[in-house]
Amino acid sequence: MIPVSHILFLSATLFFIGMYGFVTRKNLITMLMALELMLNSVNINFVAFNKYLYPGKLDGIFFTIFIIAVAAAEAAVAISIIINLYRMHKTIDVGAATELKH
Amino acid sequence: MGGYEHTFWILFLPAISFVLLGLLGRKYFNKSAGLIGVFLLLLTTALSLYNAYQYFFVNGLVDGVYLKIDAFKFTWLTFSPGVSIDMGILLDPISVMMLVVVSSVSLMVHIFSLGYMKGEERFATYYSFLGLFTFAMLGLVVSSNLFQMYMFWELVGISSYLLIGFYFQRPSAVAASKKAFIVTRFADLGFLIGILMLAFYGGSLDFNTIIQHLSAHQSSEYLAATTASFLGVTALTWGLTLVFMGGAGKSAMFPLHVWLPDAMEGPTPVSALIHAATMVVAGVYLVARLFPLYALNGASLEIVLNVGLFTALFAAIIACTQTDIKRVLAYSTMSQIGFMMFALGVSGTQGEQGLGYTASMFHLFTHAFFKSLLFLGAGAVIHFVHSNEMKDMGGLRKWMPLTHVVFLVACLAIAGIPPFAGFFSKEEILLASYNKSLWVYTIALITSGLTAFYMFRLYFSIFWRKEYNGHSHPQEGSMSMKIPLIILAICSALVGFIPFGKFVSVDSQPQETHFHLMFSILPVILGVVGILIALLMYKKENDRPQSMAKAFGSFYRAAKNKFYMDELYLFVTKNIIFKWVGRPSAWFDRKVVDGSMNEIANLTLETSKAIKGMQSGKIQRYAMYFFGGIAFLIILFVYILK
Amino acid sequence: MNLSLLIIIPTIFSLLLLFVNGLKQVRTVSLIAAVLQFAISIFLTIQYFTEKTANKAAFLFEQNYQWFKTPNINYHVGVDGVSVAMIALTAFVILAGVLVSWKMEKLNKEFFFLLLFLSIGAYGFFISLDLFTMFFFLEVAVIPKFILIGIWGSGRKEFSAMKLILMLMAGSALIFVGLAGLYFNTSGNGSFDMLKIASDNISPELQRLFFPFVFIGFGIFTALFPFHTWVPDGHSSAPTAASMFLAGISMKLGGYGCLRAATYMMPEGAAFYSDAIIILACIGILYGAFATMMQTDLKYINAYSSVSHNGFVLLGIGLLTKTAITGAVLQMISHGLMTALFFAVIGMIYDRTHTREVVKMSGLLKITPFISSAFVIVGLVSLGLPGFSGFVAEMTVFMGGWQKGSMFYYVATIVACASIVVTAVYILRVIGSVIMGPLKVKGEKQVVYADATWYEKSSIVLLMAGILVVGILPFAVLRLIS
Amino acid sequence: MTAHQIIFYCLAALILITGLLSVTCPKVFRSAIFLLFSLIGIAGLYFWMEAEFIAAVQISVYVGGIVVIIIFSIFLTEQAGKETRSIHPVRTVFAVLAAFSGMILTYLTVLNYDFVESNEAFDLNIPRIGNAMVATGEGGFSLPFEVVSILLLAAMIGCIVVAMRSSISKPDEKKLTESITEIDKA
Repeated sequence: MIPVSHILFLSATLFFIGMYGFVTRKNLITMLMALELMLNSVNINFVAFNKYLYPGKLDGIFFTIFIIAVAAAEAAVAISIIINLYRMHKTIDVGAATELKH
Repeated sequence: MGGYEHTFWILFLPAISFVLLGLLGRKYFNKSAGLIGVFLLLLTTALSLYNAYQYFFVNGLVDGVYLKIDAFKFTWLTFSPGVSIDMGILLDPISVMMLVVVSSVSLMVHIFSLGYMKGEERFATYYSFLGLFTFAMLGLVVSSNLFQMYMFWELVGISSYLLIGFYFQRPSAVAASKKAFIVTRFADLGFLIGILMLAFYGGSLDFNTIIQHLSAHQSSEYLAATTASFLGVTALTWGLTLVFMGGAGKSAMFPLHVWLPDAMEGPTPVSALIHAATMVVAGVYLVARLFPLYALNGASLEIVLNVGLFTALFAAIIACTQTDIKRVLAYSTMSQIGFMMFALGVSGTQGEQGLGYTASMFHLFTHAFFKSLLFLGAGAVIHFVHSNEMKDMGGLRKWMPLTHVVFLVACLAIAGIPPFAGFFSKEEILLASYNKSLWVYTIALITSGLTAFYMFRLYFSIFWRKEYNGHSHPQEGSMSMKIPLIILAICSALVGFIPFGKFVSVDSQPQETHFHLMFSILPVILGVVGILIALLMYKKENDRPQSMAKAFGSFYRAAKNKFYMDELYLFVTKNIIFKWVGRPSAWFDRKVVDGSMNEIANLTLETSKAIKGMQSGKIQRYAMYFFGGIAFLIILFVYILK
Repeated sequence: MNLSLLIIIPTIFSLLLLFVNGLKQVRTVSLIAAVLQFAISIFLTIQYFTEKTANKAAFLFEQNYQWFKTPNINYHVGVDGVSVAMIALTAFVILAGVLVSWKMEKLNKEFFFLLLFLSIGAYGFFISLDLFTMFFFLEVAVIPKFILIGIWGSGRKEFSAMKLILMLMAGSALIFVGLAGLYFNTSGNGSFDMLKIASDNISPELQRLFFPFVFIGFGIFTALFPFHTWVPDGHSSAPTAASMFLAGISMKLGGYGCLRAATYMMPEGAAFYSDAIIILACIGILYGAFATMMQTDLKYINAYSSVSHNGFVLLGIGLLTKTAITGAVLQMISHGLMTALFFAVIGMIYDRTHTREVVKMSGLLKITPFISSAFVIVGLVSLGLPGFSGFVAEMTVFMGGWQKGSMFYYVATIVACASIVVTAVYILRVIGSVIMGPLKVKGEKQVVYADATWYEKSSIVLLMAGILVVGILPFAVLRLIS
Repeated sequence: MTAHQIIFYCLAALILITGLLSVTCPKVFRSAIFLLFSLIGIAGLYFWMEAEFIAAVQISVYVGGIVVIIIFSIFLTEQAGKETRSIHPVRTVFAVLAAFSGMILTYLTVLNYDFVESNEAFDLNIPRIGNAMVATGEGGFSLPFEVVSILLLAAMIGCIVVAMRSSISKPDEKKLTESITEIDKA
């Protein structure tokens, strides 16, 4: 029997791998991928909690489903922005995307 | 107490003169302003005289004393139950006497100014200021309330300020007016605090009530005032001394005298009225008014005595060395007020012992006449010579015979030569001081001799010494200038014969003034000697004065420079107050207080700039902040606040 | 007497101003508004006297309408003697301010609009019995000042406007914290009603906690040391009428607030902090006076002297005796009139000489006797000459201070007394160099040698009349405010 | 060690290794492929946890949808063969440190917390999910469902708008940016 904490370790590690990627990558697409990893690690947590701690309920499952839906939408929007950015600056380097500053 | 309704008008008429001429005079009757002023003052003087007649002769003595009468009184401002400023008119022998003195001298000055100030652009303004002064001074003398006196005291001060600075385009006049007001204001600070103390312990501001409360040895107020002490001195002594400080400022007692000589920058008739006859004796009057308290409190009376005595001698010495005739007169005034002051200092409260009090008031009375005469005479001289300096004068007796005669009368009066007025009053003072102690008497005698010397030095320098060879042609003034001189000369010669003790005495009971023939010989001889020395030195041009000055050496130089009092004051104000208090506080305000406020603002700005730097637009940096924040929250909530 | 008239009339006229054009029409409308306010305030005073004899309530002419139900905020107005006096003061200053600005060239419509707007705030503040309403009107009276200084000012006007508004806003913030504290600690559901809060007897600990907020907040308005630094900058940059308002009324908002919102509602808090207030007030008095001595700009001189004079207000409030508080109120009235007059005269002098530097001009009495005489007289008022309002007020404070009867209060009173000498020094220095002496105006070419015009004269006479009434008939004023 | 456990650790190793490779691999396309494997591994984990429905969603949405979009975008932005710019080594070190310290913090937190595992059976059948999804009462998720659908709609519209506007307003924006920078400098 695997204790729930092991699954949590797994998800935490995955989360920080994602975080590392998010922080170190310069390319917007790879940053997006790191983000996906982080979202997935959260999903693992939700499912694990639901299964091991509150098997009678469905909250964790639903969170997972919604997160997946939102992630899909987010990925779509992000990709459209990235492509847009690419059209404007001919690059998708994160350093170029500083319009937010203004 | 009926029959005194007219006293209200004594005060009110000069006030009308002030308001009327001040508001409308300049525009509508600049030329006739003088006549209006004179007319109103004439009425005032007549009323004062009538009032004196009414008080002393018609109502007269009741059970052997002159009563204190509240002719008029209403509550002006209530501070707390019992303590209120009342506006009132208090009639007692000294106030009735002062009413006469002030209004008649003021009238003389009003008349004299008709000629003296003729053609002046601000003629009406001048008369309105005179009206203000007269009103304030009359209000001061009839005050029934300590605070009322303080108010009129201030008003007198401000009218003096305005009149000294009347020639406002002369920087020296402006400086003098400023100095006069600030020095007396500083003294008034003491007066004010003294009033607060007396009011607190006396439980009232009314003169009679305060005196009643604080002079009864058994009363709770007296006990409270004498048991409370600060620096080992009782509260009562503190209060009285502080009040005396106010009086000393106004009366130009050492060391608060520095303003008086400079005040001579004002028009000469003003000097005659304010800085010789009336305002400067207000300090004496104040002490006389509170005399029962001073007499009971030995320490403060001692201060009055010593300050008065020292000033009398000090000023007389300086007067011998000055060359500006108005300054000589100013120092002589200081010296004479010193006489009055120490006469109060040697007085007791009852009967014969109260001789000093009577003598002081008597001297105040006679001095008002001969000193204003001296000033007006000097004014007449200055008016035609256009200079204040002795060296520009000399030999004027041929040109101005009338002025010469009246000046001589006044000089004899102040020198104490019988039968002129000064003789009688000075005799009484000397007698009173002889009764007190020998050294007081000695100093008083020396001062008296010096007085004769410097007055005749002045007299000979102006009227004899040499033939007049100035550019202008001195001549006698118009009638308006002659009449006051004549009237005052007659008064100076004759008022000494008034049996003053019958009217004014410390316990309001008439007293016989005993005349000691033997006793009066010594002072008269001294006076004559003084005159003779002056005669030798100044009648003809010679080099005796120079050799005399050389003989005294540095002492002469010090006296000539007024013992460097002005320099001392200048040092204190300029170098200490301005440099070490004023400038640092201005600096402190701009740099430290305001600076810290600005720093707070700057800090906000800087912080916002720093935070703005965080808003870099770099997503990854935001992510780091985000994770850092979460880590912080986790640590905070899971580990620290568990 | 409907107190709301005091708010309604300026509101109507300020709206009316928006529909008229040209300087002539604008100033006529403003003058009518100011005169109407003046008439109302006089009428109110008379009404108050008659009503007071019949009605013994603490506040007269009360009106109470609900404003916001849930947080229990009411439009609750009413007056006692102090507020009546303050309202009269406001009417005086506004009328004089309109007269002084008679020739306002730049954006006159907006200028007069803001001036009337300020008066709404001031009246509203003085009649409010609900703390929230009071706070609301306080802000109404603050914000136009920023614009007035920023647009019509002189010198470093943006800086000064910013500084003034930031400091006053900081004060407001403190006040609001205090008021909220009171609000949540009243019995029942929380109330901003002053009468209720005052009768609720909030516990001493809470009073001690909230008193400093309210007091320092209002203290900033009334130049409490060390929060007075907005005064010199703000005053010196403001246009004449705004300076008059700022010093004449705005600083009184603070004094009134200290009295009404802080001391009246938290007596125990006031007693606890009394010594601290006295010390700060004394520092302000003496130190303001010394700082004034070194100033060379006329407006700075008056601004610093305002710091010094307002110290008397705070001292009176801090002493907490009846006499002293009466003195504080008298000083508020006196200083309001005096300083408004002072600024008006300084403005007139500036209009002629185009300089405010003391050293650059002298001997003005020669060319402008009326204005110069007014300057001398207002100087004398400032140094506390008997017969004028300043004397009455200061003496009442001194007397109140001395009657507390212990060494600490003696020293405080003596320190305060000492300021009258320093005041004399700086006032006479200014008079001596500006008004007296040989005539000269240095470095300015377009000097206009003309004496006062009718509108200047009337504003001077108006304020002077107020000063004299307080100075000569203090017993009448005392009957009103005691 | 049971097979159950062994499978878990294998899956964990797969997920972590491919995940790590995906964030470190310099070539963009390759890291997308590693991401794909990682996501598949996570789907496997869901199977392992008997959450078959989630696993299916994971595969269809992530593996079939998102990763495909990502790969498309890589092609569209001509990044396929490119290597990403390497970042400053100091920042890498800091990022590693930050990640490790975060991990340690999380581990400690997890270790210190006593999870009370329930013994109930975990029954996740699809009809149950479907019913809960549209139910409005207790335990129903119809409101979040609606919210998510609106979000998706908004996201789609947003995508279209963003993609459309760029080509039209490009010059204007540049101008705007310039003027803003000028103002800032001033």
